[in-house]
Amino acid sequence: EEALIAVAANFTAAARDIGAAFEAEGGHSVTFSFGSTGKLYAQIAHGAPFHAFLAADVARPEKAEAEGLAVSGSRFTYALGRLALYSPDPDRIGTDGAVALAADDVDRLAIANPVTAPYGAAALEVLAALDLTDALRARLVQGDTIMQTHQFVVTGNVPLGFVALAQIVGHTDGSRWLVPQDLYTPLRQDAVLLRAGADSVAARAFLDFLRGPVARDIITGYGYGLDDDGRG
Amino acid sequence: MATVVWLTLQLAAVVTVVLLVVSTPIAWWLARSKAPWKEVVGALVTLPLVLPPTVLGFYLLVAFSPSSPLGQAIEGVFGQGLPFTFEGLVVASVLHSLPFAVQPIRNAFEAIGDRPLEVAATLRASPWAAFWTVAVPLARPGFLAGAILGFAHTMGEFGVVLMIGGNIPGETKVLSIAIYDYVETLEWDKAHVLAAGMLGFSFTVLLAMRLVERRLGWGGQTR
Amino acid sequence: MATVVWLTLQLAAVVTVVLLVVSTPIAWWLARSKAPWKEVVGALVTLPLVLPPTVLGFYLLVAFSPSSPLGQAIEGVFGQGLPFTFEGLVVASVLHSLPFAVQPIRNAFEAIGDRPLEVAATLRASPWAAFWTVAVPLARPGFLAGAILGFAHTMGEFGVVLMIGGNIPGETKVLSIAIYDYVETLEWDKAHVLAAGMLGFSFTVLLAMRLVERRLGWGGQTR
Amino acid sequence: MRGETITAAFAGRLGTFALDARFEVPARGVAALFGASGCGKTTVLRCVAGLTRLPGGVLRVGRDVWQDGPRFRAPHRRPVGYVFQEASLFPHLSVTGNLRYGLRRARQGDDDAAPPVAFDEVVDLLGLARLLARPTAVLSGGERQRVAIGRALLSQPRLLLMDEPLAALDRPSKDDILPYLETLHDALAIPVLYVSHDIAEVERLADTLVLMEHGRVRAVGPLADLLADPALPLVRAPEAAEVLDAVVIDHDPAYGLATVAVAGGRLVVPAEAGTVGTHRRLRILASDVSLCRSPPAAGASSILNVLPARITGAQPTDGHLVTVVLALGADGAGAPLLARVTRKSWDLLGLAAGQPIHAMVKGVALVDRP
Amino acid sequence: MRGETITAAFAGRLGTFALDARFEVPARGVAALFGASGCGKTTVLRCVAGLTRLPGGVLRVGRDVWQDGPRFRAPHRRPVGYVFQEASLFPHLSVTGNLRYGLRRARQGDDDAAPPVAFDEVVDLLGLARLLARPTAVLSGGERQRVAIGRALLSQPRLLLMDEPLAALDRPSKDDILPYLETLHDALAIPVLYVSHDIAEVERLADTLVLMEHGRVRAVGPLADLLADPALPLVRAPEAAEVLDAVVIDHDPAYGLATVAVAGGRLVVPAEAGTVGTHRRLRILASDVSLCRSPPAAGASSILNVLPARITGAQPTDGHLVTVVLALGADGAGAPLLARVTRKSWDLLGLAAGQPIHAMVKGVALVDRP
Ligand SMILES: Nc1ncnc2c1ncn2[C@@H]1O[C@H](COP(=O)(O)OP(=O)(O)OP(=O)(O)O)[C@@H](O)[C@H]1O
Ligand SMILES: Nc1ncnc2c1ncn2[C@@H]1O[C@H](COP(=O)(O)OP(=O)(O)OP(=O)(O)O)[C@@H](O)[C@H]1O
Ligand code: MOO
Ligand SMILES: [Mg+2]
Ligand SMILES: [Mg+2]
Repeated sequence: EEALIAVAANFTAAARDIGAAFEAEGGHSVTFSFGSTGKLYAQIAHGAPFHAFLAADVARPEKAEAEGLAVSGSRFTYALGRLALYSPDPDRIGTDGAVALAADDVDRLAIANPVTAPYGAAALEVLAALDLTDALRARLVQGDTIMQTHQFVVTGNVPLGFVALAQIVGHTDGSRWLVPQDLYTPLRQDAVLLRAGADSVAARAFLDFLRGPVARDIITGYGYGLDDDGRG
Repeated sequence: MATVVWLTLQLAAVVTVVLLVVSTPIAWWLARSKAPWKEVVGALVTLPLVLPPTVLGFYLLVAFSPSSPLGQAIEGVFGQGLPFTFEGLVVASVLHSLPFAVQPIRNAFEAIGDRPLEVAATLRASPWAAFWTVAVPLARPGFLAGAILGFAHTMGEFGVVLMIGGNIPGETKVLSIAIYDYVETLEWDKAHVLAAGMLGFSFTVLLAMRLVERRLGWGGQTR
Repeated sequence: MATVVWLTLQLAAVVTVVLLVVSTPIAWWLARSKAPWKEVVGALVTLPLVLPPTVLGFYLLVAFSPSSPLGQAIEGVFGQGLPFTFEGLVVASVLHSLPFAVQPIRNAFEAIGDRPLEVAATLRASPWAAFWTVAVPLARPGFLAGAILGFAHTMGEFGVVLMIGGNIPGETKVLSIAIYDYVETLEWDKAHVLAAGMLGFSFTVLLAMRLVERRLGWGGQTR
Repeated sequence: MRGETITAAFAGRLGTFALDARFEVPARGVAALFGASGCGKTTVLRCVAGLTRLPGGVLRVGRDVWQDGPRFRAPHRRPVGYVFQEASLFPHLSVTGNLRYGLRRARQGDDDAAPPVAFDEVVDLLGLARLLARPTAVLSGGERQRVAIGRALLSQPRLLLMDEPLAALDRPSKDDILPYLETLHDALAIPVLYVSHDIAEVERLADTLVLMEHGRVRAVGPLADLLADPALPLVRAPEAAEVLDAVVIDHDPAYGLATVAVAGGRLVVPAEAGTVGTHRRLRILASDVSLCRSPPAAGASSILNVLPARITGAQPTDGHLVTVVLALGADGAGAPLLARVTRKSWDLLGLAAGQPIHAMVKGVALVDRP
Repeated sequence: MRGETITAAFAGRLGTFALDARFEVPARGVAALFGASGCGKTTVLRCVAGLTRLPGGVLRVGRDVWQDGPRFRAPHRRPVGYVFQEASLFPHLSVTGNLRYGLRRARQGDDDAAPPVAFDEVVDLLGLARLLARPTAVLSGGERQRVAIGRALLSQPRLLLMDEPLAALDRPSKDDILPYLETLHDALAIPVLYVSHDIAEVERLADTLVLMEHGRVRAVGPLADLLADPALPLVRAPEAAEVLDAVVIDHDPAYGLATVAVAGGRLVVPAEAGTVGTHRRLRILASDVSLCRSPPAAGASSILNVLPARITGAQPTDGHLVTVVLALGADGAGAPLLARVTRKSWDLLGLAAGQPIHAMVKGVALVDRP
């Protein structure tokens, strides 16, 4: 049996690995549809045939549950996003990212669109916590997704940017600062079983697998945190 | 990946054909009608282009969703809804690319003028026959331009497709989305390869369209 | 929101104008040249349309980045780079919408035929003068179609704009992105209002373009 | 359609041009529309073909009503063959494609019968054989026009509308095509509405003349009557002429000369053999007719035709010329004839209306074909 | 450009058509290109205007080289006025716009001097006044053609190329326009290359004839010489005629008749007053000339002109006619003249080459304007 899972774009790479491991276990296959959380939600609300939804935030799975689009009680946090400050320049960021942020030559700073992307909102919280909001507001460049934000930085168009740790975890180039978790609200990413998947054995099996140890290794391997007090 | 490529080709081909079929009567009416409000229709036909593709896709999604009257009607007639199906992609892409085909075809019809159709009428061709034997052949450059723009736009645009199609591999995941995914997941090498392949292929198709048209063409202008 | 609307209008207007200016010589060359490889150029000009807008935006970002030779050259000449500036938006949008203008203008130039230009030459008009006094006025329907498509597409398309512009409020954040944001954040009511406003405005502009053209027009066909 | 007529009444405005053309011509033979540039000839043809629709217009062709009040037969249902003033070939079709376009449709009606106007015959007559495969864009002006004529003929029309069809043609081509048009309307009984600025062409071809002026019909009637009507401007034209109906009564094969009888006299004219007993059309230019009081002695002049006649009227022309209207026969009961003489001769010879006179006719020719 | 010439040599292929036209004509007066449809006349004009470029072509106009080997003067640098075979008006401009298009550019050169061809004059002559504001789409065929002529004239050309400019015009319009064209080339010394299928037009206007056949020049020379050349097909044409240079030596105001002298004789022709001493062109149709052994008694005929001549040749024409080439004067030393008689008359009168004869000329006319 086949499970059709809608996955927030930032989780693309991890989801592929998890899917491969899940299928290797035998029994079921899984197909992913990647997109931004907002787009996926709009589709789910209008009859998309997805069995489960791996969002990039808590709000939309919650809303799906509340509106009867999802099987109530199936929601859980599958990953915690980790924010990182990144520069392709190996020397730009030292041990304290705040110093790099306060430097005079930061003519631009890339963040994700705080309205649509949770990572963007988190980045703003960090700036506020470091008291750099006023200094940097005029220099912010917004990527629509956290992926675009990353591209702004790696293509050299922007010297510094707040990206997801998942995006740079495998790379050793440039310099980075893992933003302390106390500077922003945790980036909970919730998954939920959708109404269309209520009777899908494969979808339930995949969600179970997602909570299992193999998947958790993969998730942490991509730099995500785990919700230790989660219901998983 | 093979299915993605195949799906993309199917989509581009089907959309281009449907686009020409749908645009032709609209363009003809816009070119020939004397109705004072025809420009209103002309502007309306262009509007799908004004909305951001994702937004257009969103509204199509709303319109076609099983809970909407239109969606229910479609499901009643065809036994399945449009969203998240290949047919849905075709409908949405056609709608979105409509102005690209209607404009050049309309212009081509207008450029013909009245005379060839008058001649056809005096030679006993019904309006229907004159349309097929005179207007359409003479408007060929317009059809070509419409086909070129429609094809290229369908290859590349994925906002609408992503929204209405749901990016489901083997069913609605097309090449443009695949490249996009690779770019987004930093697999740039793969993105480059795919993009180059897509450009190369499209280039070949576009060039072939032109050259075939030239071959068929009636060789140049009046002296 | 006012700045977003204003920026969008500016962008659409500037892009439409620049598009016509840039497309005209290309379309003219494609229409008139006898070079056998001109269709290669014709197909190349269409290619920007084939890439997904975001992907095209990504490649433009790479090409214009301060670390690329092109980006350095631009920065050297103009004192600033293109990405994340209004100018950058214009360049990217023009590039992306180029085929929409080139195709209809080229078709219109081709539809003129040789005769009017020959007549102009025998009346002592230099090729340059003939171009302006004969070819351009006679190709007006093509310019109109190009302007309509270019304008509408610039209003709506934001993949490229988003990528090269960085969505900076007051500088590169346009209406289409705003609507998109509302859709993504489930603020559908606001999206509806904005979309309706944008459609209404664009409808008015598109209709006005047509009607103005009609007014200027030379009223109908030869008998 | 013997005895039937084409009745037309078109009135209305086109921009600043006011048309008010009413005429009735036999639905047989050639009716020529003649008049100055811009007088509305093309507009009338377009109305007849149904391409221009003036409300309130009336058009009856034989027993068929093509337009009357709300009735309006669509252009493609009118079996006309229209040769437009500009050739208007289909640019996307070859010469063959253009020629066959109407033929194909005409055949659809009755596909077993061979069409009365055959493809090969038309191609041959119009000299189109070596042009057939060409695109129309490279044709010369005359070639284009011949293709347009062929296309109209091949559509098997039951009414031909021809708007200066021979204007771009050289004389030999005209001389080939004109007789063929005559055959068409004689043998196939296809009536023709024919626009031409060339009065010689009209005199050769037309049976009926519709004289137009500023959007109105100034006069309509049999060609011979209008040509000799002193009230009309035709008699004052430099190339004024009269046409006469002649019966061939004898033929001299040695010299290729026929003796023909017209009302009020006999003439000797060059003619083909084997036409004795047939009706032919003679055209005699006013400038080819001189007058003398008594006939010259036989054998003294190369002028073979000297006819007694009576002067019925005269029109001063151009200040120093006089166009004299004659009636043939010593009694003046025969056909009309025009003579153009200088005012000096008029005075020298002491000519006046009512007088008997001899018309010396130089350069008379049969203008139709046997 | 007195004494200068236009030298042209164009050879090459256009599709299946092979052009090899070489000719030299005076760079003054009117040179007519005459020949059957499709013989290459339009192609030659296009080569002269520079619109068609045949490699290896040569074109010299007076002292200027317009084409020779690698030298090729661009079309817009050639001061030609081209009236195309199809009117080819600019559809986006009104009639005024079309007329002023070339005028504006011609003026740019020397803007203080009034242009030799004035706007109002041309508008007046061509009867365009009430058309000025119209879009060109609604013009009639003749109106279109007149606008095209006006447009070409107003571009102040130094060489006029006219491709059947009068084909769509009625006779009165032609009669208005032709004299004006004569003024142009006389007064302004603008040479004209003129294509026409109407030999009468050519005989009236042309000084030089370029006779074309199948893409080649069959003969080129002064009009009068070629018209009477028995080796050329012109003498056999139904409307064969000769033109003569005449000096007006007397004028009778009472009858509006002038006595003119041609080489070898005198004629009386209708003419305007006040032209004594001027050179005029006479055109005499072969069919207007009859022959007699002895002149008729004075006062017995309306024919005013009887001239002694000698038969220099004869061409059987059409089986039963003979075109007789005469030389005027009792000694046969004067200008050539053509007479068309039936073979019967030829035999009856016992005519033969070398014989003295009297030519009775009916219908002679001055074809140029004073
Ligand atoms: N739609 C129109 N609007 C304004 N004027 C028009 C229109 N159609 C025709 N005319 C005018 O009507 C007059 C008659 O035109 P028409 O073409 O019938 O003339 P015609 O007799 O065929 O002349 P020609 O011999 O020059 O072809 C012309 O003066 C023309 O300009
Ligand atoms: N580009 C071309 N390709 C093939 N044939 C051509 C081309 N151009 C001209 N011709 C042919 O060359 C011949 C001469 O054409 P042209 O137009 O010079 O004739 P013309 O003497 O002006 O005839 P008309 O009196 O009919 O206008 C025609 O048979 C024409 O079809
Ligand atoms: O993964 Mo997201 O929803 O594109 O930030
Ligand atoms: Mg007309
Ligand atoms: Mg020609």
